[in-house]
Amino acid sequence: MEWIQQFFNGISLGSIYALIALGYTMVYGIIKLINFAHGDVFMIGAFTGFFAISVLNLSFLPALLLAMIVCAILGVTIERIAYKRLRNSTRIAALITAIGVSLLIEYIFIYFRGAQPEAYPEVLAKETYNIFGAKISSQSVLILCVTVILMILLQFIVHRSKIGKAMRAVAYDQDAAKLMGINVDNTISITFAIGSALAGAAGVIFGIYYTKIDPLMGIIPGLKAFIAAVLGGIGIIPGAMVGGFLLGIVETVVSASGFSLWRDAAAFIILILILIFRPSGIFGKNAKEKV
Amino acid sequence: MKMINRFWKFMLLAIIIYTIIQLLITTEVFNLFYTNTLITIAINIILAVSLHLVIGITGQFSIGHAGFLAVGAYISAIVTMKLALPFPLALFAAGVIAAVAGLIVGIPTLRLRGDYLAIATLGFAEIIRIIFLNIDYVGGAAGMVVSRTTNWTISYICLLITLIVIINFTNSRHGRACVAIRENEIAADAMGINTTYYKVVAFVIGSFFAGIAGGLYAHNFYIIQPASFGFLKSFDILIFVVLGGLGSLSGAVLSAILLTIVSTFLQDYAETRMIIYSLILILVMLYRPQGLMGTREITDFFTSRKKNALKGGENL
Amino acid sequence: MSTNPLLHIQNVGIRFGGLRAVANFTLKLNQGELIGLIGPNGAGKTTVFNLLTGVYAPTEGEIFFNGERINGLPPYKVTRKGISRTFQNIRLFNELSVLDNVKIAYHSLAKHSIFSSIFRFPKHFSGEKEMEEKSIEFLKIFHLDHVKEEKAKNLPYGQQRRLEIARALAAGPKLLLLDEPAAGMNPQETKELMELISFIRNEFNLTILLIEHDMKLVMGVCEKISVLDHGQLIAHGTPEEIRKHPKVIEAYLGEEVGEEHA
Amino acid sequence: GDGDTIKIGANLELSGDVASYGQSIAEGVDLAVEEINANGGIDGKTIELIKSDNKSDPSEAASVATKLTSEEQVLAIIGSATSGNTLAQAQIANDTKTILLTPSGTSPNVTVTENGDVNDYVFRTSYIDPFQGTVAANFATGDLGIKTAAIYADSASDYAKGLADAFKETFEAAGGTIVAEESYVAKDTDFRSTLTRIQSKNPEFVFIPGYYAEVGLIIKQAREMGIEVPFMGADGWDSPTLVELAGADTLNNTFITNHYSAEDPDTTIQDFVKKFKEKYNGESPDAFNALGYDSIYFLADAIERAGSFEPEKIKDALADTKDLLLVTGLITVDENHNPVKSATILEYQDGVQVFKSKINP
Amino acid sequence: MLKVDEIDVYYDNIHALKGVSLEVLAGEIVTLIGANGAGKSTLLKTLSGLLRPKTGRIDYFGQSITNKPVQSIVQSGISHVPEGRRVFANMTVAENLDLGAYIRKDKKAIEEDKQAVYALFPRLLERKKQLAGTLSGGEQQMLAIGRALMAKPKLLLLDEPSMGLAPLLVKQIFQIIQEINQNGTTILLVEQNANMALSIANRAYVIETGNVVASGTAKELQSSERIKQAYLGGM
Ligand SMILES: Nc1ncnc2c1ncn2[C@@H]1O[C@H](COP(=O)(O)OP(=O)(O)OP(=O)(O)O)[C@@H](O)[C@H]1O
Ligand SMILES: Nc1ncnc2c1ncn2[C@@H]1O[C@H](COP(=O)(O)OP(=O)(O)OP(=O)(O)O)[C@@H](O)[C@H]1O
Ligand SMILES: [Mg+2]
Ligand SMILES: [Mg+2]
Repeated sequence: MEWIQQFFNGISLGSIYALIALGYTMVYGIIKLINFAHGDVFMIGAFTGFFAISVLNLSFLPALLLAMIVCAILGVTIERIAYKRLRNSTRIAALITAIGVSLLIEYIFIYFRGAQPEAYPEVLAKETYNIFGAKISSQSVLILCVTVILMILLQFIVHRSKIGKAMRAVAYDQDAAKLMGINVDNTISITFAIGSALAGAAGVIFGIYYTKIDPLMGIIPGLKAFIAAVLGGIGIIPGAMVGGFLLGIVETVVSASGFSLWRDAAAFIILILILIFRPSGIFGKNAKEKV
Repeated sequence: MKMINRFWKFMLLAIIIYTIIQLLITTEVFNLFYTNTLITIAINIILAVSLHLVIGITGQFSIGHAGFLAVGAYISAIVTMKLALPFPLALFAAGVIAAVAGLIVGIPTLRLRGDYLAIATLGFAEIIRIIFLNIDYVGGAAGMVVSRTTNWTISYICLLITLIVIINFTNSRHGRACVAIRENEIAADAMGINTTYYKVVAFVIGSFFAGIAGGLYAHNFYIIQPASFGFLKSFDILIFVVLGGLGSLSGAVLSAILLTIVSTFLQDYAETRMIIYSLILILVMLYRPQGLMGTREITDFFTSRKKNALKGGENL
Repeated sequence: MSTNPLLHIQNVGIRFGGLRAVANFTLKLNQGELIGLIGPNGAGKTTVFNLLTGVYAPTEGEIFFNGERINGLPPYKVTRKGISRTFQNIRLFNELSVLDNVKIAYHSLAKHSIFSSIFRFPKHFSGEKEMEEKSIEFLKIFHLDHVKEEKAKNLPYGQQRRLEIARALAAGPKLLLLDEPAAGMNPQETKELMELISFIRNEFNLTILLIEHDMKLVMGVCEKISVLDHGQLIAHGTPEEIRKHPKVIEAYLGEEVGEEHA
Repeated sequence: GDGDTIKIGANLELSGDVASYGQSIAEGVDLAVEEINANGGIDGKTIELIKSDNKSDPSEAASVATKLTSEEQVLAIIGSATSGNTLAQAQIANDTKTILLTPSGTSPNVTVTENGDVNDYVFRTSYIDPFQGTVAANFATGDLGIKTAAIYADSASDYAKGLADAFKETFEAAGGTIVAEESYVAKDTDFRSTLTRIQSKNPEFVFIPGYYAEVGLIIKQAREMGIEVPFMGADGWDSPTLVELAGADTLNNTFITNHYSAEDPDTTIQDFVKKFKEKYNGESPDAFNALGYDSIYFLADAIERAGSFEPEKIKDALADTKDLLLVTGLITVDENHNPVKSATILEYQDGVQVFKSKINP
Repeated sequence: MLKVDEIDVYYDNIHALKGVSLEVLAGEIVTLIGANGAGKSTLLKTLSGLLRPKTGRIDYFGQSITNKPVQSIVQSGISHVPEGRRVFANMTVAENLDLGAYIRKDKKAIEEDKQAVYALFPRLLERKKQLAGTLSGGEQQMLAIGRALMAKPKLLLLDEPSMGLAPLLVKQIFQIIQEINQNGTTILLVEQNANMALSIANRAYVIETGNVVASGTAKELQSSERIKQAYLGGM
């Protein structure tokens, strides 16, 4: 029974990682940028939700929507101001900028409100279900469902819709995409908007589930989500989800075996092992350059 | 010979710089604080230049350099504090063990490319940190108290050795092999270069000097803790290299100096220091994405060989 | 055919997923020969080069070079055994000078160790000097010495193609593989290239395997031609034989090829 | 210092991992300095406070300390919040004869080196970790009559480790059994897997030395999973945020040891709470606020008693402090430069800290 | 139809086109020939909006398109098959063709045109699910042309379509170019294979280091001694 419970624990944890990783992987997939600020957009989403619920007295869904909109706008703004100019420079320059943006968001936020954490109000009634003697909360189930639905939705957008094709075209060759009549700037903005909105949603859900939010809360989940995305094959949407679950389960198993201090190390070891045997992640196609 | 001549010019310059600074220290024009800042600058230059060899020269996107810094710091601290052996030996041991760590990390990860390599190196650095966190012998989370033995002279000597080795390596057929890997790995392979070997060599040399820097670091700051070697520290080193200009050794040196000074100066602006720091990062990248020096070297401004494209410092 | 070919490709093949890019391919090259490899786009010509140079390991068959089995060796080892190549899509070290591009090719012929370089032992200086001198000699042959300090990416296309050949030669091959060296050249430039190929072949005592779609070049310089289609050899013979070969005409040349360039 | 001012440095964690502690201390320090200066300063000299950020990093802390001692030539340094960052400055303080007073560095070896020597110039305002751990264990075995306990400690802090060790020693000495010893890492948010493990061992009591940010979540998640036994912690729990995070109901049946309680009716305390709320928009002061505040008064008292601004004399005066009444209690400094003072035991009832008992050393 | 008037184009400080003027009439095949690096590709990129001329003017059906964004130029009926194919390697052949029709909304007609492209290049039909990046050079070239046709252009800019193609295919491609032209699409063709280009073109321009140095009907140029010497292999 303990282990069934641990499995559920792992899935719940993993679906949070997966949720953040979806947006990460999406942005990465299109402009090949490790958007380190993604975790901070997630943080802003969490605080927007907090503000919406406790100050504006909104209920869950409107708060979620508001957070998603705010984050979408923030994401697009970041892209327009900080990343757009760097499209033709090295990836590493863009990465450093992303680190800079991440620090800037964190510390501007701290400058204006301080670093102290905030407790999330309870907006969703919480029930606990018993499955095979293990307990699982309604919130975990909700997160799991939201993650799976968003994953399917995203996969559909990127691979079936017209805008998705445009995104992938832009991802590969911006000039050639332009020649198809694609508006590259708008396509990238849409990508950022979707990715950031997802981060915002993840922020609110994280807040509700874990109840604690603070200005630096995005760093660790951001990093973990990035690991999850890489595990699954970065840029690949179902990969992000599977990577998230895998990471969640591995971490839980390690903690449950009494090695909680080695949990993060275990996460990285799994990552490295998978990369050694599958250098592009679980679902990554080994994109060896054709010679 | 021209090359030998250049070496002595370099040494002469090095000795002059040393003498001036030493004079300022002994006459107490530079107080402890300035001296300390100089030592920190030396350590940061060593870190920047050692990572420059991996990223700037060989083109391998490693973002876990702090891991090797940690290995060097802990090993040297164990040698002096627990084994009570002399400091220079500790520094050497720090370099060697860090190089071994580099070898262990490098062999499996360097076959990865781009962002996958980046995250794997970051992962290894975190693993190293967590290992120290879990070893009670070195104090676990609380860390290890280390007595201060690093001084300006020894830091400067280490810095010089680092520069000479890395510049000499870069300006040889071996350095060219590394640059070839950076430029086009498939073509380098087709030219008979054992790409894996050179990636690992560059990585091991880089780790060796990061280890030396770790030894200096540990004996300069009184205490070492796993928390000081997290990924943010790796990013700091990465930032030196990128801000200076990828592929430019003097750029890495210059930005290590500038950023250390900026960071020390900003101590007085507690609340806003991170905001200013991050703004500097963003603005430099937006307006000079190629970094302060681009791929040029300081010496390019003095010599006529402007088009010499192989970067990493002039021949010594 | 002589009994002891320089290169002997025996029933080699490779699959990519479901696609059999090369199948049951056999070819012998004797010392000093210049053979053309032609065939429709996607026939598997470049893939043959990739198999020869170790970029891909064949899933079937064997490759012997100088009597040694080389299939499965990594590319750098193949190069050291004496096979070097150019690429269909130019792969120079773009940010490096023309001179450095050639020096890099000398890498495996030089002997000075990492230690002697780091500590600047005399061996380092003599080694580096030799590399530099030899590289410059090469550049002279290819009329590139006047641009030796230029970055490779700043060269005009034609010079880039020549630099790639120069670089491949500097690695000291016995067998040179050229993948569409005339692509993107106009007829005049192609003519000059033909002269260059003949020249280096004699000068360096080379064996050459050449992929090219420009029939004027192929027919003009090659002694023998092999034709690939769908990964399989469909014909092998002298240019005259190939020109008239019905299968080749059908799959590759089309009718009345002779007249077009006449 | 020269002229009419004395320079006091503050080497605090204003950014980085534990920024909130450094910032809290800074608030308390600011308030105290303001008050003292408004009342004419110390022996007629006003305090010039030089606040520096050490980014929660020991190497930065050392660099800041070097700067404060050599550039600014401060008389004393307040800080840092954590033991590690304080230790990084200990040698500098001794070498440059600068008083180093940490408000909240509770690890014993801050003031005493590994080989048992006392750091001449290093002092602290808080009591040390083992004391709180011992008090908690005695309370559990005595007042609550507990036989089996689990420990769930923050592994990333020496503070929590010190508490856990002391608790374990005292608890086992009193005949109790520790059935589970688990750790978490600061900044974790999901504790369910380890809690599931603890739950399977059925302890009667769980000791959770750590800081409120994680503890709040631990308690909440534990109660959700149906772990209903009493929990106990220490001063690291003390923050209004704990109540918000865990929820008022959830927090019932939990206890802490603390330096002081903002709810304590004691007049010294209420005075402080009032002044603090006035300055900081009604914010209720936590223990770090109080310790920061006390540190300045602790130092000021010593300077006055020393009747001199020479560091040698001030350090002796600090070491000789007896029965000084501060917000966090009546303190007497022992031979290891540790203040001997009382600990308060509080119980959470519907989100409010209720005074349970005061335990003297 | 298209009138280029004295345009100057720079790459940073490299002056790539120096006051180039030319004209393309509706229904024509016009070819540009010139040595490597003469500026032919630069001209095409400027026409499709990927580069901006510093001075000068480009008129299309009497209206200026000089500084219009690429997508509106595509929308107005100019399609550019870039040098080096530039197919979307990570997408299938079919998806590449779909993207060619990105600006169009008429789903049924798009599907018909796709079939027409497959009919033109049966190899693409065989490989329609294959990722474009794994196609051979020639296959990619077919895809690039097919993709441009999917936009139903009025003016097709072709940059070295025969590069790297087998002789049979070169012939096919030239035939297809003529077919496309006969179906009403005007064509501006850049070619190294000057002989063949001139044999199907109505008129031609010769570019040397950023200047138009000669122009005339294809026949005229084919018989010019100077052109023969420099570009046609001296026959
Ligand atoms: N890495 C790969 N993965 C999948 N298919 C491949 C790969 N490399 C080549 N192919 C396929 O193998 C076939 C042969 O390709 P190859 O590049 O050898 O052709 P080629 O004869 O050189 O043609 P071209 O003259 O156009 O260059 C093609 O159909 C190509 O799509
Ligand atoms: N992106 C660029 N940056 C700088 N210079 C460039 C760039 N692209 C082209 N050039 C330069 O502009 C000039 C014209 O180049 P362009 O590509 O238009 O020539 P081309 O006639 O198409 O030659 P080719 O036959 O080789 O395709 C050349 O000197 C080239 O070096
Ligand atoms: Mg090919
Ligand atoms: Mg061109």
